[in-house]
Amino acid sequence: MDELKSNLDQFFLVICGIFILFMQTGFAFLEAGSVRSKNTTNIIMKNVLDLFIGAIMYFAIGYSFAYGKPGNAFIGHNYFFATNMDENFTYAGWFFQYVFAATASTIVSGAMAERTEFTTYMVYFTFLTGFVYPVVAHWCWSEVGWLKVGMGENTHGLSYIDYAGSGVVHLTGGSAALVGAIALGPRIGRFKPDGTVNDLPGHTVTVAALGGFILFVGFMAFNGGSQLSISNPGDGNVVALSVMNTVLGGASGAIVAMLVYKTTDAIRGEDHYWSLLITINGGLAGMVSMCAGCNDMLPWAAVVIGTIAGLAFMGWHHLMLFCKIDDPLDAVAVHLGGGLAGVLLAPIFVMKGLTSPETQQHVGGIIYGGNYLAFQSFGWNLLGAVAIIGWTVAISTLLFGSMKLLGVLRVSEADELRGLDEIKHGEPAYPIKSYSDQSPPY
Amino acid sequence: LNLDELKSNLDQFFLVICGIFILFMQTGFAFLEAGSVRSKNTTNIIMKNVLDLFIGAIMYFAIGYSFAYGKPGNAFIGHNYFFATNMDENFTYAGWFFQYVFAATASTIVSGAMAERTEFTTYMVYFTFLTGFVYPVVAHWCWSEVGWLKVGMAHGLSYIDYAGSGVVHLTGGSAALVGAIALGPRIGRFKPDGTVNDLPGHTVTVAALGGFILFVGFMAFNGGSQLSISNPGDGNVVALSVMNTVLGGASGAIVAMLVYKTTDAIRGEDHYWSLLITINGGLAGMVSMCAGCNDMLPWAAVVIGTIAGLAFMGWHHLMLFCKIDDPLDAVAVHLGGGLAGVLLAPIFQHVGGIIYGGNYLAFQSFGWNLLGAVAIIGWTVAISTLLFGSMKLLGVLRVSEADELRGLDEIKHGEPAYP
Amino acid sequence: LNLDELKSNLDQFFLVICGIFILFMQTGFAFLEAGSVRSKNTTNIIMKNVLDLFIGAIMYFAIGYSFAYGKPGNAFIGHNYFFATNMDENFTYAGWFFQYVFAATASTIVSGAMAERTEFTTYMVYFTFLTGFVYPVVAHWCWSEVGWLKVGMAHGLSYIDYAGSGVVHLTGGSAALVGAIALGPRIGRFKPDGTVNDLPGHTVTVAALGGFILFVGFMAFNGGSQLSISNPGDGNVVALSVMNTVLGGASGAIVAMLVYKTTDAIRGEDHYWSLLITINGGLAGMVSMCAGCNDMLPWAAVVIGTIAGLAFMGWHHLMLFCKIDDPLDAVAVHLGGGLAGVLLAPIFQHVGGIIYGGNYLAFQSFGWNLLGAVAIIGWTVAISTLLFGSMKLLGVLRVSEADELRGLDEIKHGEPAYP
Repeated sequence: MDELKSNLDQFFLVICGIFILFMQTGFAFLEAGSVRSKNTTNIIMKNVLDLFIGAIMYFAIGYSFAYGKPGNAFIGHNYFFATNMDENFTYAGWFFQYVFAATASTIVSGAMAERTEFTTYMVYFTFLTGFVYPVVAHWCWSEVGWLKVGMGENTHGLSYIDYAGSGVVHLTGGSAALVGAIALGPRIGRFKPDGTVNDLPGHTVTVAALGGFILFVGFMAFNGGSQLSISNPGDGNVVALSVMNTVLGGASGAIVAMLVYKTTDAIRGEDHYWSLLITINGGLAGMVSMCAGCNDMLPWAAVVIGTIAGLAFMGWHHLMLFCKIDDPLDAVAVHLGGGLAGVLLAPIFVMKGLTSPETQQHVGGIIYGGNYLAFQSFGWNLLGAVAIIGWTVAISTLLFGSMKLLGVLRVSEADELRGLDEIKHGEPAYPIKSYSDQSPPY
Repeated sequence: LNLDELKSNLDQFFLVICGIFILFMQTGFAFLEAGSVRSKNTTNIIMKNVLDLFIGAIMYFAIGYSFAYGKPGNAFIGHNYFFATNMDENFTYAGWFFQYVFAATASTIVSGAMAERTEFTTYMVYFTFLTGFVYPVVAHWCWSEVGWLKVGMAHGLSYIDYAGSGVVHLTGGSAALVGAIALGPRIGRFKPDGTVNDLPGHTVTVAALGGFILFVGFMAFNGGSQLSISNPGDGNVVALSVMNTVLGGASGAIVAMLVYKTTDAIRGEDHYWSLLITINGGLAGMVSMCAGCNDMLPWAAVVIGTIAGLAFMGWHHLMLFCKIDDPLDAVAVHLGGGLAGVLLAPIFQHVGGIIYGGNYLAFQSFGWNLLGAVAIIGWTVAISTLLFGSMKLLGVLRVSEADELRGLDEIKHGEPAYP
Repeated sequence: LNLDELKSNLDQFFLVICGIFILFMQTGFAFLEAGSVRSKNTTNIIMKNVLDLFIGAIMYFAIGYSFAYGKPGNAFIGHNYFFATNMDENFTYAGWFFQYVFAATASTIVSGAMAERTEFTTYMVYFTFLTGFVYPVVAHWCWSEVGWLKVGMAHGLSYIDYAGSGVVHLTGGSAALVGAIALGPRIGRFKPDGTVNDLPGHTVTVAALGGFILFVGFMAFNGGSQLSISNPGDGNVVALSVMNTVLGGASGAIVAMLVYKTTDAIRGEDHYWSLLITINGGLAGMVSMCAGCNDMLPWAAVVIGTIAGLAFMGWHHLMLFCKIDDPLDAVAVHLGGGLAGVLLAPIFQHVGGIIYGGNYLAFQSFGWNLLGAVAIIGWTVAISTLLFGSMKLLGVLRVSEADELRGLDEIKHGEPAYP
């Protein structure tokens, strides 16, 4: 029976992991559709390497830093190159955590699209998957991580609440993306000399929407699978509730973002549109905000948090433009905006929340419990968010800054204007001669 | 006990995973439709499919699930669980998710038939009605424990519709038909002399992508409809459903392909191996499997799929003959395939159908399914006529001629699909 | 007992879900191929992939499954279950579905190598043979309980091929090789002076979409090949298979990318980071994992994937050197990767391979796998040569020069992909 349960849990992890792996496809095509046709191959190539360099790095060192046992409060240090691993369960765990790591890292390539040097990209990506993200995961999800453990015995069961990684995955990815976009500077022509924004639309909405749809599907497994087991009493309910809340949070985020975009433009007296890309990104932000606490909140709370995440997305979207930071994918607004909303709102809306060590009772979030520990929990999540952002921004600044000083961060102006596909990859995404060519080639 | 909890978890795992695949079918519908419209309306149709997901979720959360499965309920409608309140924690979240993806599927069928000419805000209104009210009531009749079609009249009589040939596809197909009629054809669809003018979609690749995804999703749509995996025999039923779905789709696709090729050849016209006809034939075959694929031998799946392929071609030509413009053939696929499924299932059922059983109850069962089909179509057509008719009278149903010619992407969304 | 029924259900659930993911790989193949041909042949290649699914289903239902797993059977072929009759209800439906998606995968490999110049009806004929006869016989040899490669000669000797590096990919790759040779290169593929003329596919985006879907599907392809999840240790094996598949693919992709870049740099030519080479290298790495990923440590997966990446580049250049035109590199990926997998698995097996065991049986096992590879290639090449050779003699294998230049979409399907 125990063996059956163990098998069942691993089956669950593997299947959810496959769906999450599929999210890489989603990111790849959301990004591919959102860049100009001259950089399509380049951005897809980056997403392919996210998968594959990510796998090698996570195999070599990443999993060890995150979940290696023994480990200290800051970092793990065992299982390098998958050695010393207990056979039972760790392979499934590796796979599941690996797809999370790939997700976190892939967020960055969107914000840095269309102007990053390819080899540079491979270097920073290696750092992100192999070191930056695993350390954050260790802090928050490993049994001995300092955010997970809380402050010590005097803190009465305090622990950082982040079920599926609003903070661990999306804040990390979003912060690195922000630093990258700032370090690179905007694409040529993104801002006019008078400071107004110049639209550089992606080359095909269809492909971007395909990516969005795949991400919506994958998020169900991302949040549902984060329960990590299905054989313990109550697991099924938690998984199902997580999925339901993810749908509702995404729906609220999408609808709110769509309406805000339409009405603000209408109020300003400009052309006002039902924007598909804003709707998709709003939905993603809503789902991102669900990651922190969707396992433990009633559906109405999911609608409320999704709504706030949709508003946060629009706020970050405008803030980025106002600061003249060029993020072709709105990756920062979606993942940093949505993730921050999730981490901060979860302790407010959770039903059960933390467990008091004295009474062994769930104390609830601020709304349902409202006692001292519930407020402490909010503070601890706030601290967690600050720590994650601080760590990621510090390392990223070091990394991108030194690359910028070395002059290897950004491609030359000529290359940027011509597009990276021909120059770096020799494979324009849509070669002219392969269309409607009905004559012999020579 | 321990084992019972494990079984409950396993069943919910099953529902959630199958539900995720069915959710993926929305992607399939979106791209089948996107590829089948002209490039100037691509963003518009994808936007509609995104909102199908999201407005659908909110409506199904607010009222839809309550009308369909709220307990207590009467024979006509349920009335509890509004805004997911009062829900028993155990199992209802998984149930909600699984039923929600079904509701989204039913409603999304409509946007295909009404593509390229519907006012966007109007679309949001009718869609809200469909997911929130029209479909849930049908689901209540047929699948809730107290629904009148489910309960039957007596003697174990019950409406047979395992995965919704009727509940999902007849409902969606009927609403699509009314919508297409109310809107009238796209500009230039029919020449002044009455002949058909082809308005091909802008990219076959994208349409085919959608078709492939739908084929994949249908496996979970029909397999998952067993609703549990932990009870004795569940595994066999799920596997049989999936196998039959493959075979039904295969027969439908091959038959439709051959019929299209040969009828044109006989008429002496250019005759082609049409990809889109093949894909739609396959979909019609899978739609027809929904009603009874859990309880029929594989040979019967081939037979029903073949009939569904023929039915699809018949409806396809009938629509053109009646000058009803359905850019996606949604009516032919879902109404044609769904009707075939509902009517043929009681004949071919392995346990007690007309062929294998042949007693009085088997014939009664056929009659009850026929009544069910009539009831579903009648209900949906009535409400849809009211809805689309009043919108038409108000003049908000269809976009202006200038907008239609220029395309909806630029005008409504400011995002041409291929700038 | 109750628990046994639960385990049976769980195993079937596992097979069905993995099968659905593998079915999704058809979508991957379709779009990898669609993106890699010129726009004038897009509809044609997608149509072939749709029919792979559907004709494959009918053939595998009618005869394929019977030849492969029909009981009783002899060492060479099975002979029962024709048209799914006489099947034991318990489990065989799930088994049929899972084996069917494997058969469809094996057969679909061929259409890539023969793209852009094959007569459509001819394609349907050879495809019918492949899914209905050639592949099922190989599967019978290697995976059925009584197959001669499976049974071995003595002393526990048995052909090692967990998920089909040999059964699926060598079979598909060999048939693809024969097909590509029989057809000859596309017009303009090789210049009169013998140098290679690039005929790039029309959209990298679509090809990459296909590649991504294949990567995802391979997880279920290799993980699902355990065929059960309820027995002690199943979970570990499935998870290890998936982990190794990721690592093998990663090594293959990175190695192929670097080799392509550096060899061109050394030659002093323009040197690029090629996306399509990277994707194909990753696929070759995953193909090579099929044989033994259930029983090797992760470091071995990295080693084998690396070798597979090199093998892919070797086959890629060999094909060009021999002036064989394979638009998709299907031979290099599946024959190259598959052969590497079959030969390396007995060396790196954790339980009793040459490295960890090193006894007499381990070396015998290597010899037996070598024999298996030779037998599979020999069988497939023999039948394919007969098939494609006779078609060539009849003059029905290849389309006319005029049709090839104009493209197959308009002529055969009447549906240009981008009207």
